[in-house]
Amino acid sequence: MSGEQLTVRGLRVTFDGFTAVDGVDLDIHPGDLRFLIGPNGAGKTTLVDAVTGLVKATGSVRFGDQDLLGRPVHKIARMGIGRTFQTATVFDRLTVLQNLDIAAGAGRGPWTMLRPRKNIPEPVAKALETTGLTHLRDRLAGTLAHGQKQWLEIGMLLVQDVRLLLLDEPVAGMSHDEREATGTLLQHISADRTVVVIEHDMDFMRSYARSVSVLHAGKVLSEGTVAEVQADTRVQEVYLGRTTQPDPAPATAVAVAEEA
Amino acid sequence: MTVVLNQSLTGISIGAVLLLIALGLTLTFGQMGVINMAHGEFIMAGAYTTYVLQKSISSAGLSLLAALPIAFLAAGAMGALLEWLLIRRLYTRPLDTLLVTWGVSLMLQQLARDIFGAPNVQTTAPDLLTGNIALGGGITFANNRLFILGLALLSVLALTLVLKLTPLGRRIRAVVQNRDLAEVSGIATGQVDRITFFIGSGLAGIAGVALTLVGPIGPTTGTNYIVDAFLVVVVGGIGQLKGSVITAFALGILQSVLEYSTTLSVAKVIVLVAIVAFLQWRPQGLYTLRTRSLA
Amino acid sequence: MSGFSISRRGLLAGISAVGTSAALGACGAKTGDTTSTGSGAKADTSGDTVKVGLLNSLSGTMAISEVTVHNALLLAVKEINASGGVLGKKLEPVSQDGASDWPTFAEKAETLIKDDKVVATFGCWTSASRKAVKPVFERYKSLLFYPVQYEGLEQSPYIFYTGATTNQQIVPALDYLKKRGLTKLYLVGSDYVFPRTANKIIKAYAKANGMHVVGEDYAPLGSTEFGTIVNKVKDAGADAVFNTLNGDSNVAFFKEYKSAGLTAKSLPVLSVSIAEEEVKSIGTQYLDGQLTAWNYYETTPGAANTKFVAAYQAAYGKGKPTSDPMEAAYISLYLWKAMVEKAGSFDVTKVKAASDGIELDAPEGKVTVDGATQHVYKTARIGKVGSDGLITEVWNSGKPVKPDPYLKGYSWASQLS
Amino acid sequence: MTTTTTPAPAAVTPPPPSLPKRLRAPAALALGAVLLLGLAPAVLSDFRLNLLAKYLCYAIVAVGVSLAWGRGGLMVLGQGVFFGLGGYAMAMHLKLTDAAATGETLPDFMQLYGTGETLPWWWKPFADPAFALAMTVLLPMTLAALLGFFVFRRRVKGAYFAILSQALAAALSIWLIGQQATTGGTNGLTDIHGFFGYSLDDPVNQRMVYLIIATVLLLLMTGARRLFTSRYGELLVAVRDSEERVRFLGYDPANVKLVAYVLAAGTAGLAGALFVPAVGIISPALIGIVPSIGFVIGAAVGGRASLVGAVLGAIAVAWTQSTLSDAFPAAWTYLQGLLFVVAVGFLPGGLASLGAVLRRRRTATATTAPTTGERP
Repeated sequence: MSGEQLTVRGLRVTFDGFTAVDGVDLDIHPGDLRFLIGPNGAGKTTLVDAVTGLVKATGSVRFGDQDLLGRPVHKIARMGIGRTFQTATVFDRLTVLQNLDIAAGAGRGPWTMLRPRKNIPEPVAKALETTGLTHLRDRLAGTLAHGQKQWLEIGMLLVQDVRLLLLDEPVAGMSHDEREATGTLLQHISADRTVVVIEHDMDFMRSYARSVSVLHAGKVLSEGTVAEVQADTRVQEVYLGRTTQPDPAPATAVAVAEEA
Repeated sequence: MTVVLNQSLTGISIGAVLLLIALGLTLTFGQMGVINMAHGEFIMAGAYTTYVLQKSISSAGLSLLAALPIAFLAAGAMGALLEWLLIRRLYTRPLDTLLVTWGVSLMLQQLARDIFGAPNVQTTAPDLLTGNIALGGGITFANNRLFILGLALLSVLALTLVLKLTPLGRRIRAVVQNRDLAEVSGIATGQVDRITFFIGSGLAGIAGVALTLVGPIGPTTGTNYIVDAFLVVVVGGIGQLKGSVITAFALGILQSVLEYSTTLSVAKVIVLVAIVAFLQWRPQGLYTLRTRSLA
Repeated sequence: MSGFSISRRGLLAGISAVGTSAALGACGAKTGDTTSTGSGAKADTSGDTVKVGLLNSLSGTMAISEVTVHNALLLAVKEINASGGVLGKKLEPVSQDGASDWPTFAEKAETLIKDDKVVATFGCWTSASRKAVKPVFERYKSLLFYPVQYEGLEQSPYIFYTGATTNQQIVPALDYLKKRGLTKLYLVGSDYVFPRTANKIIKAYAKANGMHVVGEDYAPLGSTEFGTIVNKVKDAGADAVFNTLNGDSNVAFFKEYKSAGLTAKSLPVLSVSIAEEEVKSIGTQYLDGQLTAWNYYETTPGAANTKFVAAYQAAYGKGKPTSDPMEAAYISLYLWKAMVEKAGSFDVTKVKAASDGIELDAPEGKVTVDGATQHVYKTARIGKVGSDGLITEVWNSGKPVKPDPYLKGYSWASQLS
Repeated sequence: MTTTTTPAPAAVTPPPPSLPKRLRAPAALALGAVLLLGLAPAVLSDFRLNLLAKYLCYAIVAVGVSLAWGRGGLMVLGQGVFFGLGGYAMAMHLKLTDAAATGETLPDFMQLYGTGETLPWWWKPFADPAFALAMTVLLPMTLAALLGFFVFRRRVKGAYFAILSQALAAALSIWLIGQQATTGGTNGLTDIHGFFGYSLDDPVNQRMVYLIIATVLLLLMTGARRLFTSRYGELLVAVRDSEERVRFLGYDPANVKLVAYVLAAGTAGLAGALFVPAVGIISPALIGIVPSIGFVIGAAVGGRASLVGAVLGAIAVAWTQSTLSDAFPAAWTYLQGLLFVVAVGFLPGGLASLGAVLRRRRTATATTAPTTGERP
C-alpha cells in the first residue's frame, strides 16, 4: 500500500537534565500495526509526545518527506498524524456526535463554522458505524462507559482522516470482550492507515501486532516480529523475562513524568 | 548623582514593601496555585492588629514588636480558616477561587468597616523609626523604610530556611511537585495545604504591620496592593522565591526612576504596561520550574 | 430545519422592526428645542411634612469624609424640626448612598427627585460626583446644596454652593504666603479635578505676583508611595509646599515628609484639604505647625460656633471634631430654610429668586448668599495645626469675601477660562 | 486528591419534554421581546425605565461574558476596559456635538481644565458620527485582538490571563485619570445633553434610548444563541474542556479563543456606548479592577454558561444593588460577597442550574449520580 513512512533518527528528549528518550531510531512503514512496548519509564509516551509536537526534542522526525520537529501541535495534526491518550480524553460535555463532528472539522472555513450542523457528515456517520456508537450518538460523551470512550477517541481519529494513528494504551482497563473488539477494530483500521500502539498487555500485543519495538531506558532495545522480539534474550532480561504482565512497581520521578 | 542614588534608595524601599506583600503569595499562589484575592484583607488584618495593640500597649515600639508575631498568627489563622472552609473545595478550579475569594474580601472589608469604622485609622511610629540616616552628600534613607527592608529580607531568609531545611518545608515542596505521589507516600496533603496557607497568610499579616509605618490603615488598605502583589509573583515566575525578590526590587526601582522623570500616574501606567509586555515575551516569568506537566 | 430558521429570521426582523419603529415613533425633542425639554419634577409639599434629600457616600472610599457631612446635615434637620420646621412643615430626611461611585450619584439623585419627590437635596463631596448629578438637577429643575470647597469655574442655576470657591480659599492662601515672603512654591496634589484646577490658578497667580512654581506633582488617588515626590520637593529649593492631596494620601505624604527630615520650620506645607478630622487621622506628630486654609475651624470664636460644636458633640460623641465641610453642610439647610421662608413657598423658582442677600450668623461668622452666582460670601481663614490636634487661626481676610467662581475680578486670571 | 462532585456548568441543558427543543429559543425570544419592548415601557415610570435601561447595559456585557467565560472558559476580568473604551468613544462624539450645538469648538471640560486652545488630534475624528459609532465596537475589539493574539498564542494560563486583564484595567483607569485636560480625569465625560440630534433632557427621548438598548440586547442574545448552537459554539466548549485535545485534532485553540474574546470585547464596548445616553456619564470609575470584576458577577449568579441565566443574573444583581444599597449599604456589601462565594463556589452553573442540581440531588439517593469531575 502507499502512504508516508515515519522516520525517526537520533531522537532525544530531556527534562531538566533527565533524558527520557535517548537517541531513538525508528522506521514505521505505511500500513504497519506497530506495538511499542517496554517497562514504565522506557520513554514510550515521551516518544509519542515528541512526534506529535507536545514536547521539545532534538534529532529528526520525518513523516513522508516532511520534518515534524519544531512544528506546533495543530500543524502536525493537520499533516495526518493523530493520537490518543492513556486516559481517554473526549469532550465530556458534548455529545458523541458533536465530538466526532469537531474531529472532522479542522479544515472548515469560517462560514461553515458559524452555522449550526444541518446533517451528519458522511465520514462521521461512517465512523459511528465503525466504532459501533451509532445508537449512542446523542449521549453526552462524559456518560459513556470507559471502553466506549476509547472507541470514540479512535473514531475521532478516523474522521480526522489521519494517516498515522498513535494510540497510548488503548485497551487499558477494558474487559476481555472489549479488547477483542478493539483489536479487530485496529486491524480493520490498519488496512489503509498506519497504526502505532503503546501497550503493556502482552497477550493483546501477541494477538494483534504486526511488528514490535521494545524500548528500554529511552533507547530501542529490540525490534522485529513478535516472535523475534520474544526470542531476544536482552528483552527477556529487562522485561519479558521477569513477567508477562505489566510491571506494577511504582517507579520514581520517571513514573511521574509518564502521567502527563 | 545624588538624585540617582536617592531615587535608587526610594526604589529599594518601594521594592521592599512590594516584596513583603508578595511574599505570602509566593506560597499560596506560587506554590499552591491559589489566586486568593482576600490576601489583601489578611494584610489589612495585620495592620489593624497593630492598631489594636497600640491602643492597649501605649509604647509604640513595644506594640510594633508585639504586633509582628500576633499579626502573623491572626492573619495565618484567618488564612487557614479560609482554606478549610472554602479553598480546599476549589483546588481544581483556580479561576473560580479568584471570584470566591474576591467575595470573601468584600465581606472582610465590610467587617472591618463595621468593627473599626469607615474612616482610616493610624498608628504612631516609634520615635526611632521616624527619622532618617544620612549617608552623606545629601543622601538619606528613612528609618521606617530601613526597618521594612530588614523585615522583608528577614522574612525571605526565614521562609527559605523553612522550605529548604525543615521537614515541614520538604513536605510542602513534595506536595507542590507531586500531590498524588506525596499522598501515597503518606503525607497528609490536606494538612500540608492548610499549614502552607497559614504561613502564606501569616506573612501577609506581617506585611500589614509594616504598612502601618508607611500609610493609613483602612478597610481597603490591602486591596490597594493586591494586584501589584500578584504581578510580582507572576513576573518573578510561579513558585520561585528568588524571582519574586528580584522582581520586587526591579519594579520598585523602575517605578521610582520613572516617577522622577515623568509623573506618578504615568510611571504606574508604564510599569503596568511593561509588565503586560514582558509577560507576552516570557509568559512563564523570570524563573521557571520546568516539568512536563507545564509543557 | 430550514422552515425553522426562516421563522426565526422572521421573528428577528419583527423584533428589529418593533424596536426601531417604537424608538423612532417615540422621538421627542431635538437638541435645539427649548419648548418641551425638561419636566420640572413635582416636589411633594401636600402633607404635614416635606422630604429633603441627603445625598452622601455612606459606603466606599469617600464614606470617610462624607459620613461626617451626612451627620452634620441630620443635626441641622433635627434642630430645624425642633424649632417648628419650615413654613410649618416638618422636614423628613431621605438618605441615599452615593457609594463613592459617580454614576450611582446620578442614579440616586434621580431617585430622590422622581421617587421621593424631595423639595431640595443636600450633599455630594467630590467634584466628580457633583458633575455627575448636575445634569440631573438641571433636567428636573430641582435644587442641590453643595457644601464643600471646590475648584470653581461652575455656576449651575440649580446648585447652591455653600463651600468656598477658589477666590475664598486658594487665592487668600496665596496672598498669605506672599505676605510672609514664601515665594517659591512646590505644588503637590492628588490626581483629580480639584488639585489640577487649583494648581492652574496658583500658577497664573504666581506669574502675576512675582512668585515661582518650582515643581508640580500629582499622586494617583489612594497612593501611599511618596518617596519620589518628597525627594523632588527636597531638591527643588522651594520656600513652601502647596498641598492639595486628598485626605488619605496625606497620611503617607506627611510620614514620608517627616522621615526625610523636613519640618514646618524648614519647609512649611499649606494644605487645603486637611481639616480637623484629617488631622486626627494623620497624627499631630506629623502635622505640628503646618498650615491650612479654610473658612471655618472648630476653634473659630463666636456663640454660633460654640453652640454648633456642643450640639454636634452631644449628638455624635465627645471629642468628635467639627470641620469646614461639615459646617458648610450644616448652614446649607439653614440658608435654604431662610430662602424658603423669605419666598413663602417651596417652589424652586421662587426660592431661587428669594436667595439674594439672605444672611446668617453662622458658626464661621456672618455669611451672605450672593444670588447672582448662588455662592456664599465667606471669610477666608489660614490656620496652624497645634500639638493638641486643633487648628488655630493665624490670619483671616478681615471680612467675608465676595464669591467669584470664574475669577472675573482678577486680571491675572483672564486666561484661565 | 479527593474528587469533588460539584456540578459543572451545564453546557447543554436538556429541554423539558413539554416544548419541542427547536421551538424553545424562539419562544423565549418572543417572550423577552414582549416583556422588554411591550410591557416594560407600558407599566414602568420614566425613572424606572431609565434604571432598567442601565441594567440592560450590564446585561449586554453579560451576553459577551457568557460567551467568553461560560462557553470558552476564558476568565474575562477586564471587561471594564472594553466597556470603557466603547463608552468613551460614544461620549466623545456626544460631547463634541453638544459643544457644536452651542457654537463652541471644545467640550466644556476642556475649556475649564485644558489649555483651552485646540482640540487634540485624537478627538477630531470622533466628531463624525459614523466613525464614533464604529469605534465603540472596533476600538475594544482591536485591543482585545492584540492582547488575545499574544496571550493565547503564548498559551498563557488562565490565572495569568486574569491578572493581566486586571493590570490592564488598572493601567487604563489610571491613565484616563491622569489626562484630565483631554479625558475629563476622575470626573469622566459627563453633562451630556444630546444624542444624535435628540435632546436627552426630554423623557420621550429617554424612552427611545431604552427601546434601542432593549432591541440591541434582544438581537445580541439571538446572535449569541445562534453562535452557541453553531459548530463554532461546540468547538469553543471543546476548547474550554480540553484545549490540548482540540490541538491534536488539528485546530489552533488560540484562534478559537480569540474569536470569543474579541466578540465579548465588542459586546462590552457596545454596552458602554449605550450606557452613555442612558446614564449620561462615563468615567474611570467604571473601568478599574472593581467594576471589571463586577461585570462577571451577574453572569456567575445567573449561570455563566446559560445565556438567559447570565442576562437575567446581571439584571437581578444590578436591581438588587440599587434597591438594597439604599436601605442597608452594609448588608448589600455582605450580600454581594456572599453571592460570589455561593454562586461561584457552590453553584458554578448559577441559578440556571439550580433545577438540575436539585433534581440530581433527589435522584442521587436512589441511583448513583454520574460524577462529572472538573478538569484540573
